[in-house]
Amino acid sequence: MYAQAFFVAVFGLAAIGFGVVVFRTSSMVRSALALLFSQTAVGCMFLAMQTEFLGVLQIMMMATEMSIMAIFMVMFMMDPGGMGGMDMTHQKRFSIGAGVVAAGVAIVVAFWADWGPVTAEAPDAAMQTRALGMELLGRSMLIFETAGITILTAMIAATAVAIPVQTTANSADKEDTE
Amino acid sequence: MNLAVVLVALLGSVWLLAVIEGWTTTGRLRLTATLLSGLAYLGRESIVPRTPDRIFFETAPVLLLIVAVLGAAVLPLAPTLVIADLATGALFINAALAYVLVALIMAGWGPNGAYAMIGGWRFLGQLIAYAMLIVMPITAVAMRAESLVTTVIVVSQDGLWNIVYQPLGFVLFFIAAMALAFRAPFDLPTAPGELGGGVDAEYTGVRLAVLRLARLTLVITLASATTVFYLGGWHGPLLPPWAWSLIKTLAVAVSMLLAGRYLPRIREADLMRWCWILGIPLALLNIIVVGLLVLVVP
Amino acid sequence: MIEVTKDLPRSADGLAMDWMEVPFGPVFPGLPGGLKLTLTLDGDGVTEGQATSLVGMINESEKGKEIDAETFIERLASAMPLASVSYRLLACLAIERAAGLENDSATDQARAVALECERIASHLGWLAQTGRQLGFAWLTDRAATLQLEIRRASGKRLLELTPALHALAARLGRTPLLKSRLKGIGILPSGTAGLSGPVARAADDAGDAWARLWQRLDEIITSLDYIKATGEPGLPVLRNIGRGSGTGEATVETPRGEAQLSLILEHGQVKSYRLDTACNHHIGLVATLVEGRELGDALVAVGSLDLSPWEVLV
Amino acid sequence: MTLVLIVALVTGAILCGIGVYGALSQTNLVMIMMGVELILAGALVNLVAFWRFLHPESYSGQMFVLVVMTVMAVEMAVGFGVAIARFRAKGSVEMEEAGDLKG
Repeated sequence: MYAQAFFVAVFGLAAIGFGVVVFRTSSMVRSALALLFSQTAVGCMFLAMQTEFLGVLQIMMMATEMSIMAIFMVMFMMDPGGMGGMDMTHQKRFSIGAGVVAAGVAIVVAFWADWGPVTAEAPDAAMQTRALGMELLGRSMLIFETAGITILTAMIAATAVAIPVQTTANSADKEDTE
Repeated sequence: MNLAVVLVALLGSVWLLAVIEGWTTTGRLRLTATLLSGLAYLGRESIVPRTPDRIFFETAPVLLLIVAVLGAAVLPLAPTLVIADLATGALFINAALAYVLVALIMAGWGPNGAYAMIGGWRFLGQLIAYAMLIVMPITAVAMRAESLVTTVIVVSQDGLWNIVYQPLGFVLFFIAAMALAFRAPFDLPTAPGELGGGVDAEYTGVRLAVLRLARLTLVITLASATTVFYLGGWHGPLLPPWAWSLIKTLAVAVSMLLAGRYLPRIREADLMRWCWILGIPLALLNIIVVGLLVLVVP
Repeated sequence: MIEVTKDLPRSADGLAMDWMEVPFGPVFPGLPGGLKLTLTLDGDGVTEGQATSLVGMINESEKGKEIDAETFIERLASAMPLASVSYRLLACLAIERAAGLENDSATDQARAVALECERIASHLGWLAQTGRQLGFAWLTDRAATLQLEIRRASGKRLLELTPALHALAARLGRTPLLKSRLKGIGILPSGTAGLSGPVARAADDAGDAWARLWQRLDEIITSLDYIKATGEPGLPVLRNIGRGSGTGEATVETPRGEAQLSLILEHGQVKSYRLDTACNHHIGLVATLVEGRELGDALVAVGSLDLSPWEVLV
Repeated sequence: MTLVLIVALVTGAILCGIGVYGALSQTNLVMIMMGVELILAGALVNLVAFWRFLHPESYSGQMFVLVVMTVMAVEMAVGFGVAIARFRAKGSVEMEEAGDLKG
């Protein structure tokens, strides 16, 4: 139990540390990759909490997601390398206050709430994977399908928003180049 | 114990692969030349480019090496000879290999050079092309084994290897694995003729040695994955199981190596187009066919 | 941030991004040595670019400095290391005409065979370079080996190499990915002036890199047939011109296109000369070929022109 | 065992706090998305901890984690779509310069 608490705490600290780096560094690529490693540490926390499938999934998904984040950061920032060290924050005091309040309230709740009996034994990993599969394609199938459709819709919508507006002028231009 | 054996096997395979690579390019079979030139890297001057992102520049080669070794950790050489027999092994190897992209972006951004940076971002485009073709064939393999455990996947191929059971999946996975290992003809991020080395361009000395070692290890890891998922892993007559695993892995690695010699580098636009228009529908078809087979054939 | 981006040029996709000016060459694995290509890159795309030669030859002789005819030939040949036989021949012809010598069919024939030999070797060299650019290791090895053999070969040995050259061409026709890599790349706008050599002959076909590749392979075969029908090659040597004077002009179809030389000869000394080469015109095409292309395609397009930076005049 | 649960919950709370700070203080759209990702990461930690220590028999908990991961992906996709559209139109994704979006 103490071993588990130790590992959860270590990965938790890593997640928090990288999370702080995200908003402390002025280099955008560093910021995106710090977020990636923060998410990876969260994935490792899942592993430490014996939730193997979700942990591995988190680690896998975030690698691609945050790398894509990195390229957008480079595209849309004035100073992606952080060489100029410019300040890109606003309403700082209010934000710090809001952050501290959010974290504080959650921590207070975590300590004060009565969580009831805590289970010591987790089902083993192979069992979990199997049971999650059964859940996905059984009781929660509708939710799972909905999530899939949602992500498809979001992809299509995002692409539609992102591609340039086709006016007659630039569509003629495009045919020209092809 | 397993850890040591697997690492030694990995290093040995890397060395053999390097020797064979030298053999195909120079036409001479020299067993020690690879070791010597590897050692020579250690003695060479390590040049650091002007104003690099030092953290990325230093970590990228090491991260690539770690990722390749982690991927190999879930691949069995023999029924019990595996570093970590995870319950989610087939997913874990995807997770580990996803960080190849992270390492290359770091290696591309770190040195603060144009060739390297274009190479790094190019690999992001390449990932968008190949990623689905890694995951979806593995899904079909797991469907047949009814498990994500790599040893169970090998056991499920007893009698009929997956290369026969789902040849389409094998072809897609093999091509995607070459793209993931950025071997020719998919060497867009390094592309000697276009980017003068790309992500390799700014690395010298010890760092280049680590980077080269990592690239070869990555090829071995992917060849080993191909063996485990499609070529029946350790199955084979007469020889001990581990020997079969090694032989198959090396054969796959060498065929990846040779394929690149006889092909020109693919255009990035073509890679993207073919992977999405042809590759993904084929991978879906593969999943459907395997699903039908699993349900129909007892 | 609006202040930062409002003056930036827009890319083809309508996003204002930072552009980079990146040098390729003079020593770059995918391009002939001595050629410097400066590309303005927008990510992986080229927005504009131009090529310059760092090793080009000076076109006109220094005033009042006369050069011995033999020395002139040696100089011109060594100034063009990628096509030395062609330029040696060019210089010989021009000087002989200036001295008023008649054509001699035996020498002419040997010279023509030598020229065709060099054409084969030069095209093979281009193939090796293209292989290096495309990461096509087999082509690089094969073409480079054949090129070395042909440069050393006698007429008889050349005929022995014929099947190997045919096999090379057949092999390239069967290589997957090669067509998709070259087809439609580097198309010259119709009516481009100043084309000559394989580039001009391929322009009648499709005018892309793929057509140029096949044009050069066809020329290799045609040259082989010519050599088979004609005989032994002989390195062009200047015939005895005595201390003749006059003006002479000669044109030779070098592997890269037409080269023209006019000179004034005075008492066996070259007083002044004027040279014009194909590459000198072709290098100007680079800007139109690379604009708006992906980086890889732009480099293939430049490579398909077979520029020799030595033959560019400065 | 409550100790591990508390450690995980505190970590989740702090991650959420950092995320709130980031989402409110940053001026760039992409950075704000990073803040939101951190908030969701905090939520994920809590969800997994609740499933593991309170109701390991009910896999709806794990299902919920998958849904939150989907939400993260959707948020990324839509966020970047909006960012590209805005950058194309205005040349900026800075919030300070987006006064025209105020109602």
